Amino acid sequence: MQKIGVFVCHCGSNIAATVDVKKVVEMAAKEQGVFHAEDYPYMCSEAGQSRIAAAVKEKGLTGIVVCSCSPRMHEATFRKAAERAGINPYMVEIANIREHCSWIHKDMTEATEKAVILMRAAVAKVHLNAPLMAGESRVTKRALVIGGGIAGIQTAIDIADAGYKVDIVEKTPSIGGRMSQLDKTFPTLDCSACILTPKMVEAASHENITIHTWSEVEKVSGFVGNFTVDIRKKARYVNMDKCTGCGVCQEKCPSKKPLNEFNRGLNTRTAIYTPFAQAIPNVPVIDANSCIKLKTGKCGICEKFCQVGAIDYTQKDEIITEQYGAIVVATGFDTIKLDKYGEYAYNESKDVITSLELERIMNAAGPTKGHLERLSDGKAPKEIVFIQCVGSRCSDDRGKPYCSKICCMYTAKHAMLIRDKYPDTNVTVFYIDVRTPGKNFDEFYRRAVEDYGVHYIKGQVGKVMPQADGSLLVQGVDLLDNKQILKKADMVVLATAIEPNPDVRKIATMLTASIDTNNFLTEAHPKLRPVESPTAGVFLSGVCQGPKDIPETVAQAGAAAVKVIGLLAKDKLKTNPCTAKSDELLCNGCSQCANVCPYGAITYEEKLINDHGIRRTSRVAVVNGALCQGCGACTVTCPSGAMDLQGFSNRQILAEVDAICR
Amino acid sequence: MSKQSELIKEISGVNPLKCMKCGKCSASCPSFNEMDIKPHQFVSYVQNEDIEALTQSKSLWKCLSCFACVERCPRGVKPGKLIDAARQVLIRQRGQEGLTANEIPALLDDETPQQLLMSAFRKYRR
Amino acid sequence: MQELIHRAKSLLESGEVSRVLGWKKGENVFDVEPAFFATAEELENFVYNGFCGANLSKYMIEASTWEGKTLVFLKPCDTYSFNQLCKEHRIDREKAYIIGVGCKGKLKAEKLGAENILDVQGAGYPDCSDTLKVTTLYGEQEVAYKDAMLERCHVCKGKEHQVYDELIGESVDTCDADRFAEVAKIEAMSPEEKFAFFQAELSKCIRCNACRNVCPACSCRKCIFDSTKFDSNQKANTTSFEEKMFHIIRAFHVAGRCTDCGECSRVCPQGIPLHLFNRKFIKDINNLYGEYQAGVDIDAKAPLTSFRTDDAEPGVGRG
Amino acid sequence: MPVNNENWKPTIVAFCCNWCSYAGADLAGSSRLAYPADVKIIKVPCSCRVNPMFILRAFEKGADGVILCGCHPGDCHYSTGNYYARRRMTLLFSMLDYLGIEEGRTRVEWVSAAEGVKFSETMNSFVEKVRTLGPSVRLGDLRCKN
Repeated sequence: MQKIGVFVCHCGSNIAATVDVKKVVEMAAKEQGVFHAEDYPYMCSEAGQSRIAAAVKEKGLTGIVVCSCSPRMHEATFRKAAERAGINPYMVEIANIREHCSWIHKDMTEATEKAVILMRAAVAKVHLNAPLMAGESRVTKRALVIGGGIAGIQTAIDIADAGYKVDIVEKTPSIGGRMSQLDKTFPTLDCSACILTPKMVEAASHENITIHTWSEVEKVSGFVGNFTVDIRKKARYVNMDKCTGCGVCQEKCPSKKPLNEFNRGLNTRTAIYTPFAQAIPNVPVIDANSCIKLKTGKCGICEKFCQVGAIDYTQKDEIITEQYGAIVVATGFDTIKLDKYGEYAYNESKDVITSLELERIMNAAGPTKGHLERLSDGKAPKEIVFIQCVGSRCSDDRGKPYCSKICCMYTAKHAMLIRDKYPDTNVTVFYIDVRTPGKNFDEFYRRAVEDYGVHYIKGQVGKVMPQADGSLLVQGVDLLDNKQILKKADMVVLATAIEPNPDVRKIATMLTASIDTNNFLTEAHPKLRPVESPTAGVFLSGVCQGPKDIPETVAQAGAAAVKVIGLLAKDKLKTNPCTAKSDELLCNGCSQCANVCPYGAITYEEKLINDHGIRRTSRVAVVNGALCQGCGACTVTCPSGAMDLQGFSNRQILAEVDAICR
Repeated sequence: MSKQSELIKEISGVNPLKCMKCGKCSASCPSFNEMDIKPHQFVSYVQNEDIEALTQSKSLWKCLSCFACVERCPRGVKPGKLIDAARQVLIRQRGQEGLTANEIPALLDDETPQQLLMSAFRKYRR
Repeated sequence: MQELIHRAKSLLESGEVSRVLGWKKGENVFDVEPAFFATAEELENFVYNGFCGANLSKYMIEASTWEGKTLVFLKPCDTYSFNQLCKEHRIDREKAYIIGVGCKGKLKAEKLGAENILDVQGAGYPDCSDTLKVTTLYGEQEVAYKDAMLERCHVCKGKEHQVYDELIGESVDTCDADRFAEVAKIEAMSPEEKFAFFQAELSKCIRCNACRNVCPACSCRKCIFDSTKFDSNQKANTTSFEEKMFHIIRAFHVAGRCTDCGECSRVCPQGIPLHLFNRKFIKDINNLYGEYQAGVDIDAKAPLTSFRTDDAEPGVGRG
Repeated sequence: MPVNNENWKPTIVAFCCNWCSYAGADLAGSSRLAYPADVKIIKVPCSCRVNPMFILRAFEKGADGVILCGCHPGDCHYSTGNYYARRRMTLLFSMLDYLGIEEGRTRVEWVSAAEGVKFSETMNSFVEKVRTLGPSVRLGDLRCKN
């Protein structure tokens, strides 16, 4: 039999204005097992909490009901108060008489009646509460960063600098990500490689950082502090220890057909390749789909020319298993496919390109060695049209409903750079809105217009028509002039919407992290916990969470690192004690519960059971309390009721039901 | 007046509030230069409940119903449908009956743009 | 039948099996009951005829805990239950030697006027005939075999055994009705009619628990209605709702696991068509989540412990 | 059994998952979006925690309507819980319909933590529906009521 104390909070007038708190106290005192009932203006205050402690001491209370605001607000507060008063924190239940009562009802009688019922339900539940002990789990002091772009690199460096081991898993042959593909960065116009490469080197040479390139996360199990991750290290066919990165193999490779992914397929590469000159590690990989030796068994030229004998055609994919305490997702983005936008003639003309492709064309290491050329005939374009919002801000299934955020600024950058380097080239930008919130952003855009003479037209392009003479006829509208425009152009650049890397879905599923309808990872709270995933121990860095430019990405990467460091700094974590528990006397061993457990927390044992004196060996379910997150899916599949959830037991919930319906 | 704009919304199934004023409709329109009220302006006429001006406009009869704007509108506003609905409102006002399928062949001549015929098929296919 | 006894005796003698699970003669020809036979002598009482409706699978739960193998005779429809129990780790397949016996449909004594029967000819296996000669206190009568069959045999799942070590005898697929016709008929009723129908049926329930005790899916060590876990332990009914609760929950607990063996309806002393609950769930599962027959594939995912992201929403399809 | 009594107050039990719908209800509260006081919320960790037994028990003890709210499919905090809940409730509700229980006394609604408006609207429409149905007789113990 519990001795229960009921504490009713006024919350100033938030509750007391609509609920007759005195009446609630009066009714509470009449409930069976209630030995103490009082009200107080602010139960959550220091003074309010000490009243609870005093009552516990004086009346020897074993259970507490607080009628106050939502448990999401102050349950933790009152549990701590109970603990200080010497009661198990899980002997506290909250009756939510503010959010669920006083704030939504106007009639005092009605609201008071409801508050009394909510109080009764909480009292009924506390009668069946049992003290629960939070378990402890060890924290593995190592973090995993998925994705080796600027977000992943920055997060890794920050974590490593704090003294913790970090592994980066990158699926391409080199770290660097999208930023390594960029030529210049806005709004300062400094060269992307010049600021990124030192970071890459820093990461690679950091004693606490291990980089797995050409690798993918295969499987994730475990929970916050104790993740076990299988990483597939894809066969590189090059021995990383022996290779000196001299590059002879790439010069000699006769297979020159495959499209160069790093240059967005604008030119080709060899079958053995490093994606770009500053790649880290500077060790090539062999693309098994185009390697003649691997496909036909004949060739072997790279092996012949490699002076250190680093080529190894017999390499196989390797799975390594590592333990981590925290996981950071930094999987970045890609541009959307333009197949559904026939009107822009992207698939018809080589001179209609995406901005990321232009980025490669402008880059000295790109397919045109940095010369602005038409890909169709190599001529210098004299008339360039930029089209904004291609696939962004689109409510149909062709594009994305969100603003890709970076396009306005990089288009201003591109336009400015072109006008600067090729003053005789005309640049026209069709835009819907120019969005420049950011430090020095609007100034930058205005410079493009005022100092560089970039022609901005408010309006959209309806159609791009490739002409027989190789030019492109652009049909657009100038909304301010209210005129339709037909413009001959040599090149059209599409500010293509960005989308999360398609692999993120797979990764999110493995991590049980939630993603939104656009495949962006969801934050634990959109404002207050923007770098954490709702899944404990999983953190978000960079564009995988939402469109961002470089400075924002780096800022978020640092923030994610701080959260990881905060987690790894702990030796042990308290586990949620509201876990499932199986009654082995009742368990049939039927395995239904294990089939629905999302955490693999249920296993089966052949156990010697003493059933009221009768000994038998039976197959019974056993719950791993550290893995169980307490969803309760198992409890409902269990026909015998052997599986129950602590803190939300069948009898507790039924008691609440009874109290409400009586 | 407002009743008419409601009618247009109902017939067209279009929510003008979704328009973000990008102008892609006008950029796509093959009859743009013939029109006094441009396709992107249709939305604001309906929003401002100035249906009178809309039904009096030349544009109403210059629209080919090629539906380029309907297809390309990134917000699903479909100005072409609005124009179409305005026509219907007018026709209903005048109490005219529509053509029957049998009457059409006799009315065809070389002047009628092919596009118009195609779009009519597109529009009324079931 | 002699062939079955003969085979059982030789398996016992060779020591391959330690006991035999089969059917035993009762006082009357129709009073057949499940029994274990430990010796060749005991097997003299073994019987296999048209009244051997009882599904022996459930007895294998206990037999699985004993030393040695048990020879069990299973009709085609019983093997589904056997498989389902294997799937749920309740039966050890290795502990069973299964002889799949032929079946031509099983009889419902009530359909012959059970109280007065003295003898029934033509129900013996394998020579059972299309017409039964029934001797009652009041003389002889002839009844078509089909007319005396259990309801479940009219919706027979087929003559194939799902699992066996050897087969003896031929089976006949006796299906001559739509399995879901009764359910569909009720579904087509108005809510008032439905309620009246079930109210009338369930009012007959005396909570004897025969349905639960015979059901191979209701194999819990301790039924939820006997335990304190839900404050639902068995007692005299205090509310008129309790039978409803019992039967809904029972059906829900076996949903996706029930093989539709029909034992519940066969044994109900009050004649409540309990299979209508289970079959409703089976029909819904088939319609909503794809055809699923419990007890066919041991490795198949059960409908209630799996999902699809595009499953129907609850209540969709309501008026 | 519809009643004409304007003052009749139904008893409604709402099971809300902790992560989405309970938070949605909190948001409805902090946004002052009213819904009838007849609705009493029971917090469960996940919609998949709700045993059909709870729902039947509520009716047995005199509830007139029971509603279950959880995260939207795909957004479950435990990633899959609501998918199981969806199948369970689909079958249970279908069975209740089959037994002639008035549809409308049971409902499942997916309400996210951001959908305070939806929570309030859902409760308003559910209570309205139950009010038109009147006291639950078919699924209740008659003796519990006066």
